[in-house]
Amino acid sequence: MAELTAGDDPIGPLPGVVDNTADPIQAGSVRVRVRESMGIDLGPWTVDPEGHPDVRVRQLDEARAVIDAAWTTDLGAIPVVLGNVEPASRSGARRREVVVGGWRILLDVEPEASARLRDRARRGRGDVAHTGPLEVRAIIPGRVVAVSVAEGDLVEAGQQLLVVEAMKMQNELRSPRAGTVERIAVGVGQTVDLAALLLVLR
Amino acid sequence: MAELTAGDDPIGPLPGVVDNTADPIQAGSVRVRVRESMGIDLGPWTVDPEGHPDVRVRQLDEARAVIDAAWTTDLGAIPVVLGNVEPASRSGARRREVVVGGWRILLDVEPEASARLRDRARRGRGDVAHTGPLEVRAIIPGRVVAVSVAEGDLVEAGQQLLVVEAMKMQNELRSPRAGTVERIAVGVGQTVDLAALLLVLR
Amino acid sequence: AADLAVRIGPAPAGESYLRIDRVVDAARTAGADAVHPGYGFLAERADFARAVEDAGITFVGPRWQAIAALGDKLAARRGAVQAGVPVVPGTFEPALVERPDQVEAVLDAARVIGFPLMVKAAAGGGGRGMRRVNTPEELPAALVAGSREAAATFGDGSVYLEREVRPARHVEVQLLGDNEGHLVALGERDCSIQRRHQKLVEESPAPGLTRDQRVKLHEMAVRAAAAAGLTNAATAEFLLDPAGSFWFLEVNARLQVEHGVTELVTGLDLVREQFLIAAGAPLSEAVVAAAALAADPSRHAIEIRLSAEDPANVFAPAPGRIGRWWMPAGPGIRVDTALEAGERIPPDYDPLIAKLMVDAADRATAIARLRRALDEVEITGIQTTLPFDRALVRNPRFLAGDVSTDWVAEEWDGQAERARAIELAVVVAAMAATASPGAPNRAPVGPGVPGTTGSAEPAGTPKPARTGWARAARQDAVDRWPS
Amino acid sequence: AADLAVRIGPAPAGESYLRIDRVVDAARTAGADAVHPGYGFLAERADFARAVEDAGITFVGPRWQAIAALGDKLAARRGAVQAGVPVVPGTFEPALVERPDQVEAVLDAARVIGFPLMVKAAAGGGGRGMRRVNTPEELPAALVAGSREAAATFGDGSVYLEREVRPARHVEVQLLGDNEGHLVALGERDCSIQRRHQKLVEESPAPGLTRDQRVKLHEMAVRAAAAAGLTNAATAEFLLDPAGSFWFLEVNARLQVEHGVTELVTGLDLVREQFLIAAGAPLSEAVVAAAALAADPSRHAIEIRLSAEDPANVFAPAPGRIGRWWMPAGPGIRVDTALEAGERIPPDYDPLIAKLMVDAADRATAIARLRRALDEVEITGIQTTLPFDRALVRNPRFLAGDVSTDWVAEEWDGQAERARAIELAVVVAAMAATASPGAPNRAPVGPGVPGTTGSAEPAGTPKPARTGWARAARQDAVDRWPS
Repeated sequence: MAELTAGDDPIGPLPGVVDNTADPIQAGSVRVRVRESMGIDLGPWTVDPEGHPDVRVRQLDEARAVIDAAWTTDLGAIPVVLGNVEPASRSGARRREVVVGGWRILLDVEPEASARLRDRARRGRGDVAHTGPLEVRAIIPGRVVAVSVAEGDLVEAGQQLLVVEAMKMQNELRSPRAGTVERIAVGVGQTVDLAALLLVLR
Repeated sequence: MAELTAGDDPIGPLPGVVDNTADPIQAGSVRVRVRESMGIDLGPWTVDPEGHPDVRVRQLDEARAVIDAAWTTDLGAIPVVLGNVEPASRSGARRREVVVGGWRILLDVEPEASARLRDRARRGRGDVAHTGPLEVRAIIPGRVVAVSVAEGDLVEAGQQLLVVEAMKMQNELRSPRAGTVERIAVGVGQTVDLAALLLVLR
Repeated sequence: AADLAVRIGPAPAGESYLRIDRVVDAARTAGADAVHPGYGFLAERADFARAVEDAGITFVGPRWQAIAALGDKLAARRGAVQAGVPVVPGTFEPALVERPDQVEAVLDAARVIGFPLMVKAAAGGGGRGMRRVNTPEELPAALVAGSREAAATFGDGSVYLEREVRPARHVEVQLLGDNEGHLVALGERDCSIQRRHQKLVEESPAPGLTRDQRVKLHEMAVRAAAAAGLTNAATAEFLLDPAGSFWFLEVNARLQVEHGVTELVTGLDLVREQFLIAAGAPLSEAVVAAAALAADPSRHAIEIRLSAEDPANVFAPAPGRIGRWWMPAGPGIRVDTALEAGERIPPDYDPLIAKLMVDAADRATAIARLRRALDEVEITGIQTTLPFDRALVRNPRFLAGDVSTDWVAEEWDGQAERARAIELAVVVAAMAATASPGAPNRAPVGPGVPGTTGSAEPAGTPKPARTGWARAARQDAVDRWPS
Repeated sequence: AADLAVRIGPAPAGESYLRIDRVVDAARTAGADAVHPGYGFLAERADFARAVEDAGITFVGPRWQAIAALGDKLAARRGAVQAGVPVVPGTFEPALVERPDQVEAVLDAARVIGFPLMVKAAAGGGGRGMRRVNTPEELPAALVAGSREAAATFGDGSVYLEREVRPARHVEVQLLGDNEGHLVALGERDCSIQRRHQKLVEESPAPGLTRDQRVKLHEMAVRAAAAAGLTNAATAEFLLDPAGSFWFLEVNARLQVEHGVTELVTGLDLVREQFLIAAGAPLSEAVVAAAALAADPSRHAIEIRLSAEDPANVFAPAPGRIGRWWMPAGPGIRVDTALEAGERIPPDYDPLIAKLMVDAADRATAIARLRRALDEVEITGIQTTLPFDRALVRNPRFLAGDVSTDWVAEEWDGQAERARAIELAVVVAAMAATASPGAPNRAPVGPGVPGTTGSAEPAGTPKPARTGWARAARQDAVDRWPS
């Protein structure tokens, strides 16, 4: 199987996943983006579902499958649970939960053809998403035990922003990118729900 | 708790259940009919949900409850599972599945007030249900291994009509009432689904 | 087996699971080294075991010669007698049903046995070909009817006579033997609670036996099976009469549905031991050690066969689609099942849907645990045997270990039990119809503590803990209370 | 307990589960005869046990005096030394943190112990107040920081010094004692697989010990606990160094989370035995018999603590709402949980969501069974430790019994493991997005048998049976094939 480099792939090349700049696209190709916590995405990758002879998936029923993948056999055949599907926000994609060998992965999935149409439309408008404000939200519900920055502070990527305690443990939240702290939305001692706004970076 | 006789109750008086001819009705009273196999009903009874201090129900969540009923304590506190709810056919009632101590009971439930309105309307038209044809349907899926009557036969209530085999066992189907066999819809050796028409009595 | 599924035919067993040729073909095509026949369908068919071996595949079970010898119930009876094991009094050769000139001879034999007696099929069990005969006058017709049913079921119309031992308990002994001539007993199971000659509940050890009775029973079982050259796993069945005597019935040359209770008492994995034996190994140390303790069991296990049947209607099969499905778990609970919510129970096979087993240090504790576990079972969509099981574990005779094969007929009134449930269901359905969401009907608060759910039981009534319900009750109290 | 729920306060434990007054009030109001404290919150608090007894209610656990004596880790260390049990080298009195004039004395003691060493809290465990010190220069700051954390957590800032035994295995001994002075060991558990000084996996017996080591270890545990007058249930914890020597750590005067593995090996119900002892009974015959066999275990049990944590992110808690929830069952499987589909895991408490236990005749079989069981677990909606557990039971070092408290740091690269899963998830999600209903993506049929699902594993690769998946695969093949 050819290994091609993917677009902005922080986890290394994906075997069998086609670079999303390749043209022309395969009929049936799908654009997949992995949604991580803190609003960070991995991908997108353009994937041809028919193009992965090494990833052998036996679907058992509508919610279960097994992967018999040669390059992962040191963990045995890997059970897959297909979880929830719901519309993803602000695009035509659908958000899907896939649990692979116990790992819970959230992915936005849409046909590559429609994704490209949207890309062109957006290029027309000019994409400002990467320079706009970034909302940092709680990735677990808990109690804020420390706020390590002040409004107006310049922060670097990876710098600690605040600490949330949940389930007897303290969780540091670090900045996903460099920027300026525009607003801090919580205070020490405050209880926050999942996805509650904590602060805004610009 | 007063014991009042119910309408056409084949299982004896129901403690605390009010005769459906009683007038005036309690606000909130409910008409309940138990749907048995072969199209046979038990009831209806008019029940005042507030009028049963002896039937102490602790609801645990939307699907589970426990009955602590003094007159049934030889079986302990009785677990209840509230199953499916769907519209019942040909009336304003809803069909509910209740599993009481493992017994699966199907009941049609509707407000007594609306049931009486329908009664009056029907009395105006004249109720012919009890003299019309009765369709006898399969109460289990299986294979017909014997047909014990012929079209035109006079049958008595309780007389064997046919035998259906399922799960290594033969099940006799008996006539729910006296009548004439108008039509036989199946033959020996035929596989029948649940609720398939077997024969028609008049 | 879990990694490959091979189609052997359509749903009716006669066209698939009972087709020796198709099953052997499937095993051969899949490249199987061995076939475990399970405990149904072809598991006890000598011709199947032979076909598997002829295909060069190991059969995980007794040798086909032993299966054949024990499958002929008359040969097994003769073998047991020769081995000095008391058999149920009766005949040892097929009754000459088609010979009018032999009627008097059969009647003479019957008078010696005594009435009532049983006509039984030589070729099989499960109640097929069996007839109860109360008087000499009924005998000729019963012989003909039993023989015809036996011929239709087993392809062999041979029938014989046996005394009716009644009341009786059904007690059976688990056997395991290797290919070097070692054969041991791994304790006994009481399977007296039956309907239609099929078991509903099994427990090990059999309640109330003395150590001497156990030693004698196990020893008889080994003798009866050894006489037929038995290897691998089998079960010797006996009747226990009120005087405390055991009477040999037959040997089932296969694993039984209820083998799990013996596993819980002995700590063995019987299927694993079957494979080891089939691979040529001698009895494992663990088996030998368990056999040495067989007459001194230190645990008690009970199995409930949960079936899709209507216990108010002669336990008639009740197939359908499962709605909710929740099984108990936790210490001392074992559930063997392949089902989950939403699955269909087809009408083509046995209605068994789950085996619920408990084990504990003693019988009283095991029953308490079973009582709690049964109250945690939640199944909608189909009728099951659960109401019967709930009543059983509260029945004074069962609690006292006073069981017999007549227990169901004498103690169970399914229609009356169901009628009581209907009365409650009517009230519950009415309550549920009027309760608005978020305002569940709740009993008055018990001891006057805010946020406390009440129990209607008088204080001091001990009740087993129910984890699922307890959790729900806790959530009810905690979540709904304004903080 | 299951029949009555009493509100003791809002969700934060400090306002409810840790409020002695409220818990005792609840017990009194409910008319409780006895209180079992479980294994968290107040279970090991002497003042709680005393308050319960003062209310005239039986405390199901050790006497409060013994809890207090063992809760003071320094007193426990002194007691162990007096009883002739080797303790981890270190100090026996609180370090005089607030006294600048004593710094040199502490440093002298530290140099005798040797670096690196640990600063530990005298009043408690769980890693709170603990600091690792690599050089003499780091010591003063570590003492102050450790003391402050200990004061904040336990209300007592006393700290002491202990040698760092490393690499080490964490091995603990289950103890049970009655009120007549009998105290026995019921075998040991290896709990070396830890993160944040908290256990992830426990097994019994500890792999690789000789019989002599077991006898000696059990005997040391009994001596150390007897010195404090222990009754009821407790666990003595030791470190095992690479030379095979055991070093006493502490005694936890309560039931442990992982008590179930000892139950599976011994056949005992430890909670039941706790109640019997609390009611004044002597050690039961079953306990005495199990203790006699403690050095010769004939079964092996393993427990996985399934937690709502992200094993790619330092096992950070991951609360949320459960979507799908399916737990394995069957022979040799025990699952202790209170959860089901749709339930919310609150952030207020420990992230443990289920204890998955297996037992079998030996360790290899137990691990094979665990591997199969883990592949049957289906949970959506939250991240769990399942990926870690799946990797563990396939890790060569774990399979060889080569475990240590550094195992997670040395063997687990969660981010790399997760990255591999992401690669697969991307492909699977793409396939699922294009697959039309009724036409699932399926691997090419294996051996060319119509209706047969294929396996991509080379023939001859043994794989454990997976019942749930097997059933689904069977249904896939049978139901979808035109008959």
